[in-house]
Amino acid sequence: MNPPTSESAAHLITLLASIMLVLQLLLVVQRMLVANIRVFATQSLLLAAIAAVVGYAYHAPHVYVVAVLTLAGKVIFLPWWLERLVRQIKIEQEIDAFVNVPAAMLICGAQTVLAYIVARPITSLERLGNNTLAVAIALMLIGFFLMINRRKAITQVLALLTMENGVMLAAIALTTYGMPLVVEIGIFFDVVVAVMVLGILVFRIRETFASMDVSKLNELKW
Amino acid sequence: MNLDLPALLAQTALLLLMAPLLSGLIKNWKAKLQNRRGPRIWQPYFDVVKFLRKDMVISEHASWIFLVTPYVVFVTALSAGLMVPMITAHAPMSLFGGALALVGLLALGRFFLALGGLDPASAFGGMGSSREMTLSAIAEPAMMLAIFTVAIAAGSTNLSQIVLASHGPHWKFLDPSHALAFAAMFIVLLAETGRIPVDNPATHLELTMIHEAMLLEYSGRYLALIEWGASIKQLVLMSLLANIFFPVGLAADATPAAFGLGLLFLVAKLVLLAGAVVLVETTNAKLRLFRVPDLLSVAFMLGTLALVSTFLF
Amino acid sequence: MLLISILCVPFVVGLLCLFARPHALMEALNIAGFASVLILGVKLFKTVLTNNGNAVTQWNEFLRADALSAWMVLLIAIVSLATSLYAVRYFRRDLANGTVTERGFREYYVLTPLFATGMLLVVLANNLGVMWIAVEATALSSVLLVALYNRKTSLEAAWKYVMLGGVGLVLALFGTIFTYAAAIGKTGGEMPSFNWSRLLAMAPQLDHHLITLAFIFVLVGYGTKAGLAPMHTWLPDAHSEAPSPTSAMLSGVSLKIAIYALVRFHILVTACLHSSFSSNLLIGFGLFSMLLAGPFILVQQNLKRMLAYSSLEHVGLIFVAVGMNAPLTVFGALLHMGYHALTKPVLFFAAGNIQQRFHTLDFQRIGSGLVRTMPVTALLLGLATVAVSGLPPFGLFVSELTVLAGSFTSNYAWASVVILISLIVVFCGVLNKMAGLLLGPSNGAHARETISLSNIAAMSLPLGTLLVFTVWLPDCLRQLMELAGNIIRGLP
Amino acid sequence: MENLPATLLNLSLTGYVLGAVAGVLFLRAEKLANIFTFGCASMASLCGVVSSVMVLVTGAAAANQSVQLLPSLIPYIHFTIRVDPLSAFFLLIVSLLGFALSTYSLGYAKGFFGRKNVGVLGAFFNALLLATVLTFVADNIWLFLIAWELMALTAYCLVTFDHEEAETRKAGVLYFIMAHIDAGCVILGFLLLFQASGDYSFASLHDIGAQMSSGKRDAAFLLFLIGFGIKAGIVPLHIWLPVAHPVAPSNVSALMSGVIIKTGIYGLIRVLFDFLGTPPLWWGVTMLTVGTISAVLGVLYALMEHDLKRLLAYHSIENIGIIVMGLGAALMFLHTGHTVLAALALIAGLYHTINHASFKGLLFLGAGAVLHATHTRNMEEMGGLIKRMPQTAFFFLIGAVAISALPPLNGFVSEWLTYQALLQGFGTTDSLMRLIFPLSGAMLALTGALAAACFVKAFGITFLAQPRSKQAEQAHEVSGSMRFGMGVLAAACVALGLFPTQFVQLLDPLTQQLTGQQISAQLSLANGLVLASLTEKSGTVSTLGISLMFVCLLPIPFALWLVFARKSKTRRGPTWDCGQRGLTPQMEYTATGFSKPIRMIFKALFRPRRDVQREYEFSPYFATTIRFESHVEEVFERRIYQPLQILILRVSRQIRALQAGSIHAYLLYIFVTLLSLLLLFAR
Repeated sequence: MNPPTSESAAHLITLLASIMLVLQLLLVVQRMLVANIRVFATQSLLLAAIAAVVGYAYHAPHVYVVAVLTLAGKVIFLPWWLERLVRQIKIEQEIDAFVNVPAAMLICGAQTVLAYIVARPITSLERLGNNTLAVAIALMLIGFFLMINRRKAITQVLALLTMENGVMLAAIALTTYGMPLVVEIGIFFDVVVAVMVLGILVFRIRETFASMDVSKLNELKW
Repeated sequence: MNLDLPALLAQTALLLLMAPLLSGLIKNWKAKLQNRRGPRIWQPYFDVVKFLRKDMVISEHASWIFLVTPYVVFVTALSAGLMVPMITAHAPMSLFGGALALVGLLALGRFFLALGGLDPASAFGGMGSSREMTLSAIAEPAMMLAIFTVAIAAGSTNLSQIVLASHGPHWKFLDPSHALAFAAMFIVLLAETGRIPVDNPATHLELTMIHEAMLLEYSGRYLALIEWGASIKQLVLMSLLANIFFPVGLAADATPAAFGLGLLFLVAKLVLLAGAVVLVETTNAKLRLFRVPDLLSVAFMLGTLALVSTFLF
Repeated sequence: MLLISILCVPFVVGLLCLFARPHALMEALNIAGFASVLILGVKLFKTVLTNNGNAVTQWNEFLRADALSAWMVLLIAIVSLATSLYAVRYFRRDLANGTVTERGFREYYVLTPLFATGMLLVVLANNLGVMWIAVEATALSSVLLVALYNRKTSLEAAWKYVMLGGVGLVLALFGTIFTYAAAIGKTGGEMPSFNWSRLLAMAPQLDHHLITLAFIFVLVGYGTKAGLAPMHTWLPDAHSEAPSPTSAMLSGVSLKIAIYALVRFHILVTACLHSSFSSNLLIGFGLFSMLLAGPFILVQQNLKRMLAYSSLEHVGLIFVAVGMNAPLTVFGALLHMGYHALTKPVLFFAAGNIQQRFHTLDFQRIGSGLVRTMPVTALLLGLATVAVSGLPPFGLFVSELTVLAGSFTSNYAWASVVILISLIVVFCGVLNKMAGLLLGPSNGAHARETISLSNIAAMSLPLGTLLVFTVWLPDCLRQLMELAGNIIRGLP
Repeated sequence: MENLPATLLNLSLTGYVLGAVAGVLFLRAEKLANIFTFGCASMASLCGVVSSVMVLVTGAAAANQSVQLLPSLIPYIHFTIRVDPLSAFFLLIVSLLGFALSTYSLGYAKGFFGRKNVGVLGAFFNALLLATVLTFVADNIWLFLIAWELMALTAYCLVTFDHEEAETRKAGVLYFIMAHIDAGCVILGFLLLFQASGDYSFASLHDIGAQMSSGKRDAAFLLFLIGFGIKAGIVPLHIWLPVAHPVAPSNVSALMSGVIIKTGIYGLIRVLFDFLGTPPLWWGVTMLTVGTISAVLGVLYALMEHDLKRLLAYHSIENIGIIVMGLGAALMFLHTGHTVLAALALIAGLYHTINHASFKGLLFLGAGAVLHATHTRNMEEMGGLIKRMPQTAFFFLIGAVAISALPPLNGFVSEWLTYQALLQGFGTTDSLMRLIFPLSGAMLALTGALAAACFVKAFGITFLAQPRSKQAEQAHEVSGSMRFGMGVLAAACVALGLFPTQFVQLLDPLTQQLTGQQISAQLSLANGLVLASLTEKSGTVSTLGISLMFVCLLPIPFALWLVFARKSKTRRGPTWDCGQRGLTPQMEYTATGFSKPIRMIFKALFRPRRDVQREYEFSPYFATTIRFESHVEEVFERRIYQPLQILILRVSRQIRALQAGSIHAYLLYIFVTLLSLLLLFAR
């Protein structure tokens, strides 16, 4: 049986999850690249915290592993690596979006509502916190939207990573224990490798196109 | 099957001998109506004999098709004639073919005639062939419809059977379908025999010739055969019209008296028809070539109406 | 041991190539590696058959091979082998031209075995999470292959491939987690297994809402990898810009791996929901893919892009066939997977020859009359075109007709009309383009092609296999496919 | 010996395979390839002729069983064949024509030596014959469809044999696309039947229509009509036919026009009479109407052609129309339960089928010989060939007379039977529908007369008068094997024309199979001399009798000559030239000029457009050069197919905009898909 839900842990998790969502919205608004990376790092930190809380509250030691991995990978390594990349390729700091901020906010709001609608029938299955699952789905959807809305390659990578955060949050929220450890570790390394591959590509694109604007990648069509 | 050899011979002779007479009669009457004296009724016989005696010039471009054509025209017209009941209801060759074979045989003659027109490399011949084939093609459906009307009523395509069936109690000329079919057939007759308003048999003006244009290179006995064949064809079609639609007086039994009576009736009917043709020819002007289809489409409509009316009544 | 060795052989080959110096050694390693995978694959398939259809498992069911997996292993092996044969000549020539750098050359020979390893792991892994990881691994290894030429366009293609693929995979991961979550609390307190076989065994107890949600995410996610419209947009770019051997792998098997993953979920969902929810979705997306492929092929200007769209159409057909869930359609789908895997590489190989000769893939710039300038390539390309258009004497005719016939035994007879229409439209486009390419006067200036024996062998091997298996389908293969079909249809 | 027909058939199939293999083996040795491929084909088809005749004569219960040709591929795919009377009849057609064509090809293919690969031609020729034979004898859906598609494929390869010409490639593409559409329809139709029967064998499909809902039955009928109709070339599905047939090598054109399009007829008969059960009235009416329209439009378009092979191709449409008329009438009779009449109409259709195969094959071979000799298909550049190629001309004339339905040749006989069926149909029903019989009969008459006009033109312009070009002037008679091939078909035309009653006996097992009636005895009178339409009273004809009559009447003109004209002299002179200085070929009537009256009469259909350009120095009446162009609109191509093609391409280009290269748009597609799925299903 599941261990009894600790009230305060649940509240804490909900709070942390909500902050993750807020940070996600901040990402949508934020136009500075480095700042974006740091917001992402913070968000990942919150994720690690949630994992730690879960591990503590539910006596699931191996969730600590997830927390540590997240901390090492998504809070420290990837942001560092991405910032280095940003410095290396000397990208302009401005990022132009397709949709202006108010409209983007509206869309994000709608997505959050949708996420709640989708998550509602299954909230009963959540092991912790209210609406953590909804937040996870919202994170994923907004991350997706972010990806569509931004022109710079590196922001798209970042958006992908926030989606990944959403997935991890869902994994923790839904399954309590997280998934089998092999899978967790595998997923983690895959993500890291993915980002590095992306980085290589970003670098090459920057070299070849003298720009980071992916909307200029439109030679292949039909 | 028993071949009635005397009847066969008699009808062949009748066809051969009567055909020029009919042509002569029409020419003569036409002249009379136009206030001319005109040629004698017997003139076509003399023409044929004269042509037969004459020397021939054959185009150096012509091939064997040109030489074969007169025979084909002559023989097909004659064979077609043997399928049509003339004096008795039993045509000698009726077993070998009925209305459809008759149409086919005439078409075969025309096919070769048109080829013969093209053969000597003259522009006139080509023109004549082209027009002849066109007009006959659009006359064909009307003719078929008219034939179908009577064939359906008789339940046979065999001309003798059609005539016999019309002897029966159900037949009456006043039947609208018969009247309409007759009208259609009459128009087709004008077209098929090259009469005004479709073609002018007397013209040799380049632009108006149809039938004559094809014959332009023929001379001597070949011309004789073709002309004779043409007049046989005319006789065949007219007796067809006469006997299918007015099957009166056909010899019922094989007595000389009945035959005589039959012959008399045939001649009378042909004379009447010839009169009608002459009347039409005299009172109308020749149509422009591209007007002819209008006339033939009238014939086609008449044929259709005839069919519809068999259905209605 | 068998399963592990199947996985290890290509993996080790990849690692060895990292350190091997001589070109010939790398090539030989690749060929030998894939040849042994093929042999092992045949062995696996025999084992599965002798096991009476029971799955071969290893490492406490971590690796599991049932008939479906065995079938996929065979496909992967044969396509990889043909590709490695073809690659020899291709990359030597590229290297001589300077089209590809020494580093790129090595990259290819290292990454391709890893790519294959990933695909093999997908089909052999029992754990759905591991399966996801493996799919991700195939994506990552192939991205660099797509970008191998380092041209502007190939970078663009790689970027689109990795971004769209990445998004797809995140969604697929979401779905995978939901699937796992659906099992929690149904196992009586134990931690539920993430193994597909276990999940299937307890399928009816799984949470319906979560499974529905999971399938949606998995469908969009793996559907992106499988090239289901409208998530297929990366496909023509990646397939056309990759080096031809990679295109062949991508089109020949990589797509089918994603199909495989999706089908595993489809089996689970159907077993759980007892409804045609997933079937309907598969059919809907499959038909849409088929219909969408047509217009693009009709007005296509690039040879390899046309081939890619043709793959889109075939993927759609496979999905529709699986979705219809009748014995014949599923059998036809498996058959189709096999035949298509044997056909597409040949087309891409031929396209590779053409590209190396004319340095373009644009139909207009290649011109016409390939039968004169490149007779051997043209002949093989022509035969493969006939095959891919679904005409006898090649197998795709049989498989397509099987699917169509099967649709009339299911409730989806109407779908066959759509299938036929799209097949005809695609055929019109392919025929028009190919006739213009192959036939006609040649523009003279070119000398006759020089073509090596290995090139011919690489191209005739799949085509010959296809022809052999069309006129003679061994009983054992048929049994294997029937077993696999039963698995897909959720029968014991 | 009981299974001799089956053995012979197997021998024949093997022969075709060997021929195809020989073609591949001797790719580099054209002389060997020529001899072996076409030699094999002629031997094989000879076996086919014997086999099919044996089946038809003996009624051959022995041959009427399924035979496994090869081991089956997958449990449900069997390669079984069965030669029932219907198959045997079509086998006879393909083998007869195949024999004539193969011998013809022995000479014809020499024209390709050094230019094209004869091995390829021979291999595909054999493969096409093989596929066609398999189509006719297939005993289950799978084998039929495989053969059907193989036939389309090999025919495509043969059509594009001369692929250096852009016209040929275009024609090939059009042909193959239409063939593919047709295969699609046929597949769907068969699968509808399969759905009802649950089995693929033809035996299980017999009368399956009775177990189908009427909606599905009608759908199947329409699918088959479109599918087989495309193959047969009925209007308005014919557009590929006049394009594809002419560009193929002439032996292939003959095969395609003579046999391949008959596979459509075979399919229609097989499906409508064997599978679909008693038809509703509108099936027959539709078939009859479609047939009539095809016949009339086919011949009208043929008249407008001055490309000899295109002209012949259009005539194929016409003749297919006539065949379909017979089938349509038969269907209507089956509906009303008049099985005897149905048998009559069916015989008319079948008779015309074999007739068309023989005379159209003959005409295409003649055209091929002309092409061989003059290297042009344009009639305006021919003329005078009768003196240079007398035998070819003679054979062509036989074909021309036969196709124009003139007595006493075979075209006349089958059209006569069609007329009879139509006429007797009038009495079978009281509904207004019966008017369709005489009206289509009238249209048949129009068709026949126009066909005569067309062949006066075709023969006259091609063979008669002065040569219009250098090539025509230098033409020479073709080789012996080519003349032999034509001779065989000409003999077939004459034989089928003169001995209809004997031939009709062969059809007895066939009508027994399809309508349950044997009527050859009713059709024969006077020991087979006379062909009667069921009874003596309802109409008789005797082509043999007519020919005898010709012979008997011929003495009359000779007698006249003896009596009157023995002294008259004959001399050759120039044609009358109106006093000009000699006729030149330019003054002859052209093919275009010949058909002008018809073009004008039917201008509502043709919408002729002409374009005259004069160049002159002083006054337009003294032109130095005149350029005259005349076009005829192909109504279906211009009004249906072209707009459709343009529309499809335009829509395709618009759809293409979906993939315009923007990764954001691509992401959006996925996003929208995900959102809509979530909204739809995950609430």
